[in-house]
Amino acid sequence: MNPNINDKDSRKIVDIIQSYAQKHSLWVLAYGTGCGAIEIPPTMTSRYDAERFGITGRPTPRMADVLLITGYLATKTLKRVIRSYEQMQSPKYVIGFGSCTINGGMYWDSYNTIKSLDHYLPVDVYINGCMPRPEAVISGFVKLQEMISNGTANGWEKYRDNLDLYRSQQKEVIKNWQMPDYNW
Amino acid sequence: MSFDWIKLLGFIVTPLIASAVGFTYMGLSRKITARVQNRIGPGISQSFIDVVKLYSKKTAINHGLMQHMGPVFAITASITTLLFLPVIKDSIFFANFSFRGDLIFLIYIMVFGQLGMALGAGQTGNPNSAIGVSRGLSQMVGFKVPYVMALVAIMIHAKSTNLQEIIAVQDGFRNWMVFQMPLASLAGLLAYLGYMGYAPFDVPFAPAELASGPPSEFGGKYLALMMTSRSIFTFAKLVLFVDVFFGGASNFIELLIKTFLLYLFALFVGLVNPRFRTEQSIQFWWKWPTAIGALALLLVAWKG
Amino acid sequence: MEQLLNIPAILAIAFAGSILVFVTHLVLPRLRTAVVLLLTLVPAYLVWQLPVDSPMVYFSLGGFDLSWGTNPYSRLFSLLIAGIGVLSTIYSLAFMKNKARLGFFYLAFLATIAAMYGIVFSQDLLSLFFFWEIMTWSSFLLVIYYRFENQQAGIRYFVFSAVGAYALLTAIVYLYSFTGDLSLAATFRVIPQLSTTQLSWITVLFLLGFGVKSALMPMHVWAPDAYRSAPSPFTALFSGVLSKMGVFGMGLVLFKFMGGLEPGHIIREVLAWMGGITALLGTFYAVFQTDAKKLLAYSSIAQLGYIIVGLAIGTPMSVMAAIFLALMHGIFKSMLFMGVGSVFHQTGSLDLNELTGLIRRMPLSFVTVLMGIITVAGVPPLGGFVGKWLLYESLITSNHYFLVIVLFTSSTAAFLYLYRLIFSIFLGQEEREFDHIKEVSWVMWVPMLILAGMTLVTGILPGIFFGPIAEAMQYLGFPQIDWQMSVLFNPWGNQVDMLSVITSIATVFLLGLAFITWKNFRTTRYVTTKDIHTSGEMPTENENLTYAIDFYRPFERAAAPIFKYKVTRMYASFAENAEHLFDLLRHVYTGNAQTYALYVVIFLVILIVFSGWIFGIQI
Amino acid sequence: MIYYITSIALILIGMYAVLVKKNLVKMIIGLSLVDGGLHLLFIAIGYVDDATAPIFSKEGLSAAEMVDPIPQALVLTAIVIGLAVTAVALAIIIRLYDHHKTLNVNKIRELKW
Amino acid sequence: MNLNFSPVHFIAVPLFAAFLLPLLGRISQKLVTLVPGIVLLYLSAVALTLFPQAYNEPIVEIIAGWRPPFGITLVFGPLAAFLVTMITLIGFVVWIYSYRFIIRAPLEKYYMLFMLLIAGSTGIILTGDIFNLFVFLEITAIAAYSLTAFLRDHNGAEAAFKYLLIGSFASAFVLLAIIILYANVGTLNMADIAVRMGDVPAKIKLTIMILFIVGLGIEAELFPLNGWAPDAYSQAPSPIGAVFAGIVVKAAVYALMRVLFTLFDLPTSSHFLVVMGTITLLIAEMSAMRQQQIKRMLAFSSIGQMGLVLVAFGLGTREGIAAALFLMFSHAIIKTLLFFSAGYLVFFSGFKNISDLEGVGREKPWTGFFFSLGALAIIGLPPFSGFWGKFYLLISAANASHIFLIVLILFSAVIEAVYYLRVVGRLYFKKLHDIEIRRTPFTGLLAMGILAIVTITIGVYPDFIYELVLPAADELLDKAAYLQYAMMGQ
Repeated sequence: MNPNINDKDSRKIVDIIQSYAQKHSLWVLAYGTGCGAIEIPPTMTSRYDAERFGITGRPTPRMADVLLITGYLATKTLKRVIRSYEQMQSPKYVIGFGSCTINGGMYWDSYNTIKSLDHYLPVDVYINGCMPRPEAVISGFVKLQEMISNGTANGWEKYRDNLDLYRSQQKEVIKNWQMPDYNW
Repeated sequence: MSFDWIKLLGFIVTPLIASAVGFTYMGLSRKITARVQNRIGPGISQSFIDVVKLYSKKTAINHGLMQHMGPVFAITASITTLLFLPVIKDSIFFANFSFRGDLIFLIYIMVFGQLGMALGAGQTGNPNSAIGVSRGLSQMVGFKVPYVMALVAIMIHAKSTNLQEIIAVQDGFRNWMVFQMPLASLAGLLAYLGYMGYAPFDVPFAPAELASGPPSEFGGKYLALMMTSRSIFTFAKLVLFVDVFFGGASNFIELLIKTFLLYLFALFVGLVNPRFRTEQSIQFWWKWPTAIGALALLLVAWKG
Repeated sequence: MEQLLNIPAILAIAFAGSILVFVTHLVLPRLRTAVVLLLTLVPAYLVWQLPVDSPMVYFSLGGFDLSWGTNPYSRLFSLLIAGIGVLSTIYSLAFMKNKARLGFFYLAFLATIAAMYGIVFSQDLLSLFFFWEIMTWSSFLLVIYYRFENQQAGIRYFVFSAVGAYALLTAIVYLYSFTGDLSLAATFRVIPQLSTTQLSWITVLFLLGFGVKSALMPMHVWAPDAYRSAPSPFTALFSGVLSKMGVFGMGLVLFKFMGGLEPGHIIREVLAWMGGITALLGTFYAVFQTDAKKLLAYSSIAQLGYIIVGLAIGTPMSVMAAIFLALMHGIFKSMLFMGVGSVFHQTGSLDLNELTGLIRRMPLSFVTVLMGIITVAGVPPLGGFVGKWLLYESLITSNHYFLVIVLFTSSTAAFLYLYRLIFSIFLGQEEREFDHIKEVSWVMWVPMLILAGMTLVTGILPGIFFGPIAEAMQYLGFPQIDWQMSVLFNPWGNQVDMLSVITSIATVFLLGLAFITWKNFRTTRYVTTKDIHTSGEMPTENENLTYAIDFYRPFERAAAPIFKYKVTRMYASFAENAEHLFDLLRHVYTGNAQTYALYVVIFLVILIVFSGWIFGIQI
Repeated sequence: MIYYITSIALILIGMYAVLVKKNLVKMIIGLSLVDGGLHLLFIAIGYVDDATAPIFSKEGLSAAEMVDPIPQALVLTAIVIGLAVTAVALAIIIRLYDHHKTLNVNKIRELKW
Repeated sequence: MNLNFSPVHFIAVPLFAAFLLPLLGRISQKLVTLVPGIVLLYLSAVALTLFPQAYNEPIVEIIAGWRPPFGITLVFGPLAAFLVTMITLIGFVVWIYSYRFIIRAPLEKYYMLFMLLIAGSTGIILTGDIFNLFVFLEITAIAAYSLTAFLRDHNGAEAAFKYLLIGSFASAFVLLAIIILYANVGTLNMADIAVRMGDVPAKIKLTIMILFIVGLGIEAELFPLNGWAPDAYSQAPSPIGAVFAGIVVKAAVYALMRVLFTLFDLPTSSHFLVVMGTITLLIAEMSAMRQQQIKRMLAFSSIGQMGLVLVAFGLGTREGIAAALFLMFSHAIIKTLLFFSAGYLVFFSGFKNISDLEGVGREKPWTGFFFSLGALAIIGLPPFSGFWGKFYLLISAANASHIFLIVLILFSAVIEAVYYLRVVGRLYFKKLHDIEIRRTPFTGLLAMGILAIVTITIGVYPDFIYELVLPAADELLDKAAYLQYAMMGQ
């Protein structure tokens, strides 16, 4: 449908600037879902200083670019995460954090956590480990930056285009769906 | 009135320069903050990158008309304020409307944007925004008292309400208002801290508890415009304080030095201080700065 | 014909009109609207037609020579009355639709307007007082229009008005004992011959009388409740115009009567400070109101404080500022009360804690209130700024430094309540219970928008008011004042060119608006106010997240020491003690016949024993 | 002179009765005493020693030989009035007694203050 | 058609009617109610006919053929004409009100006493003879005692007893004064007394004057002699309360003033009346403030108004007296209106307490309206007549340099405003108690309407009355002229 705006073949100066800016200014919605949130403070503070890469925390999803899922997601939490994701402005990216987001990790047979985040939200980058060290986190961000400049970090477009699929998968686990519909 | 093309150019270029300077200062402030916190910190251009990124957002959320217009109000006020400020002494290019740069007019036009922003924030329906606005307006009542005292004392001292004439009075290093009227300047500078909104007076925007307060529902183009406005406004405020207390600037370099030093002052005070609660900061301003300002006024009145 | 259509005709039509409306309501309720409209428009038109110096009308009543006439000063105020009077009447047509006792309402409404015409046209003190009192009781009737809850407010209003009016009356008869003539002209002639003490007493009494109507602290106690209680169309008139009658009188007293009171006289200074404190405290009280009309009422008190400061200072510029502010206040406060009244009309509530998110439902009312609050705040480019600027500049140039600070603090604090007003009513979360609310009918919003337009016009071209004000000030004894259509001067030679301001603001604003609308136009999502960031949580339908209750709690905590003393409580304790005293005194009437007989005998004995002393001389 | 003293004494006694006695009837008696004293005083004023009644009973009676007729006429009127008042008063007292069952003036104090 | 009216009719006709009424009562109750009306209408007509004449040239009527100073005269000068006209007109309005309102058993007694009251009051005003004045005073008083007790409840009797006791004192003192006066001057014609007053020793003169002040002051409700007034006003039937306020007290004040001005020149030389009037005013208004019963409140208010009248008289200037007369007139009108409407309100609700009248004003809009109008008028608001009375008084006080007095008067006016508005407020604002609202006759509303129209008319155009009171004031002040015509040139 829509042409990929971040296409690296695009030679328009505006696009280059935009892509550069998006790459170097990643505002993170620090949404501490699981135990992984404990790794965020060291990442941000003096020792690892993620702000070097233009990565800063933002308190509201309206301002944020990156949704950081830091660990396992209960179905109850998933609902909030989806809502936060839908409140973010495109282009937006999701980083899955730790093995729980990949396959459920140690919660693989839990009755109320989700197994694979990718079924519900379009994850751009997974950082594995339990927990991933700050170095790994930063590495994941750098990977994301690369993807942005390549134009491959297009999870938000995937989500927009396959909304029905995602929605049906989300509704499978979330029984009391009381959210306004994400209309585009 | 002959129409001057260079003036028109001035009208366009001044805001651009102002926002460039403003963003640079914001970037510098982040860098300095990082250094103080023993971090490396982002590059100086980080604020530019951020705002460009925000402009490049593909979607936006709109809660209603006032949210739509709030940032426009803000940028209108910022640019109008700037246009009525004598940015550089005797410069035709930067003069704009400043030959009529009346101080009281400036005080009022500066509120225009804050009012617009507050309205926009209110429209979003987010309780955090309203709390932020409530705190911000309350604090404004606090610091406006010493602020106006200082300005009135200076206006009376200079026997003028025109900024250009006030600058003209401060000809030469020793005639800066800071030295002519130390008390008024002290009160004014304490109020300036509140005006800049850094710690310890940043409770309206406290990110951790209020989700950044008023702008918490703004994103994309709205936040971008707001940031642009904020950069211009920061610059305008700095220029105003430089003009009033530090004798203005006769060239651009001097202006940059003076404004940056003033900016650093606010920044460093913020970096080493915790945050006041709203009523604490109001009461702070109503105590010492107000007393100092009143003393300054009395002195001026006594001198005649 | 020209002779016929002068002041007596206007007053006769206006007063007869009020009765006629009452009769029409009884006889032919269908014609009521037409009659009301006709009987407001005709006098207003005639007032408009009056020449600035129409011939004086002399007549004699009750053994006194009275006269009516116009001068530039009274013409200014008569036009204000006519303008706001007509607009609020039109507004009331829709607002009061299907309410009970409309005959009574319009009787009092039109009588108030007529009495105000009478006040400004009076050229003698007796007719001034006569119309003053008519105005008082007719407005009192409207204050108590909604019967149940308003008795206290009404009586308080009336008692304070009575005290004020009697102060006025004392001054008038005291003055009369020197002049022997009630006409203003004769009074002006005699004034210079009075001693300073006498003059001061007269001035103070007059100011007391006029001060009550213009809600000067500490005589303001009646105002919030009275403004709150009256029906909104009348509150618009009440606050917008009726309170200006006090200002009108003060102007007359301070400049025409008391020419001997040079600027800087102690009375002027005290009055100015009272005005300043009124402005400050009125604003502070307004901040904590939870009732929209009460908030506006306190705001009114505060704004009148500004006007009084300007009048009291008495330099040409400050007087100009004061009169300009008076006219502006007439416009914007009427408009705000109308706007809030519309909300009340549609929702039935004035509670700021309850109302929320009406902007989509009542956009025109919102625009009105928005323009109103920008004007009240004195933010350029609307008209409020002009008045504020003139006032501050005049204060600074006339060495009233601390007064400037007081006023400035007040006007900064004004943002608080103004924001609260517009936020609580129109902004914030939209509620399901207000979904059915519609915008008011055009009969109501047209007057509101006309006034809103006026604020913009006066902001850009304040000269349209400066001209008449300059003439009025010449009448008041000031020298010729230079003015320009859109440039403000101060005595130090500085200027503000409103045209460049509006050019700059309009250009940037339109460009900005165009940009932000154009950008992402197709991809902007329009959401409800329920769709907000609340840490991922979704507010349910019944959940109202609007932050409205105790909106300025931090400020309240900070300003708590200021509110420790309340003047209302002082009056209450005074009244209580007075009643106890009265109770004590009436125990003289013991109810015992013998005691009464004893009184008679004792009285007789006292008279006989002390006859020489009591009757002074031997007869 | 004795007339004057007597009449004034009567008046004072009457007043005493009115002011001190608690019984309604006694008070009314006091009033009557005051009236009587006044009437006596009035007559006494018109009285001329060794004069005849103010009637031209014999030829050549000069005015100086008669007592002053006017006080007598007036006193007559006053007596009538006093009588009427007393009558009304007693009627009222009866009414009061019917309701209050007492004649003590201190107890009839429903209307006060 | 020369009907040859004479001032004698004012006394003779009602007196005759009073005697006739019990007889008529045997024939028809209808006749009993109608006759007083006819009498009062006739008297009003006479008064209005004689009015211009009296203002041109005072009429002096000789009774029984003796010329003054020996005979009894009736002096019908401007002052008397003004007051008598007022009394007859008020009397007529009271009759209209009573016509359907007083329908209880002893109708003929009521109207007989009413007629006596009229006869006595006009007699007080008209007579030129001081003993006659005493007689008329007593006639009025006895009629008043009886009317006070007219309603057969114990409170009425109590009030009447108090009135009677104090009233008897009054008559005793007046009689004593007359006795001493007669002993010293040897004449009873007031004009003649005034002429001969110069010979009387000062001490005796003073004593006489004090006795008169106390005696007549009781009837004129001077503080502290007015203990009877609140009780009597509140316990008498409402129309009679109006009569007390509008007629009886006015006559008594006239008598006091006639004595003080013509016989003693007191007011022009001493502030006694001003001081006493002010005290009366203040105490009465303060007491009124705290009343629970509406009619008792009106009574105190009435006392206060009389205090105002006394103050105005006490100023002793032409304007002052004119103001006093204006006040008397306007007070007579307004207080009558108030008593009428209050009577109706009490009648509706069946209770006298203000708290029981809550909400009645809305049930009975017209009565409530008239009460409110009367309240506004008596507070002294334009455009009602009360305003002009107060204004004239204030003007004359200011001209006499009594600024403090003005303040006190206006202070009392504020108190007045408070307690009247309280009542008005209760009439309209509170919920109606669970009481049965009775039907009321229309005639009362007619009477109230007439009074309301009069008070508004005078309020808008006070010249009507003001031009009448000025010559009357002149008469009271110009002693020489009075002596001249009262003595018929002798």
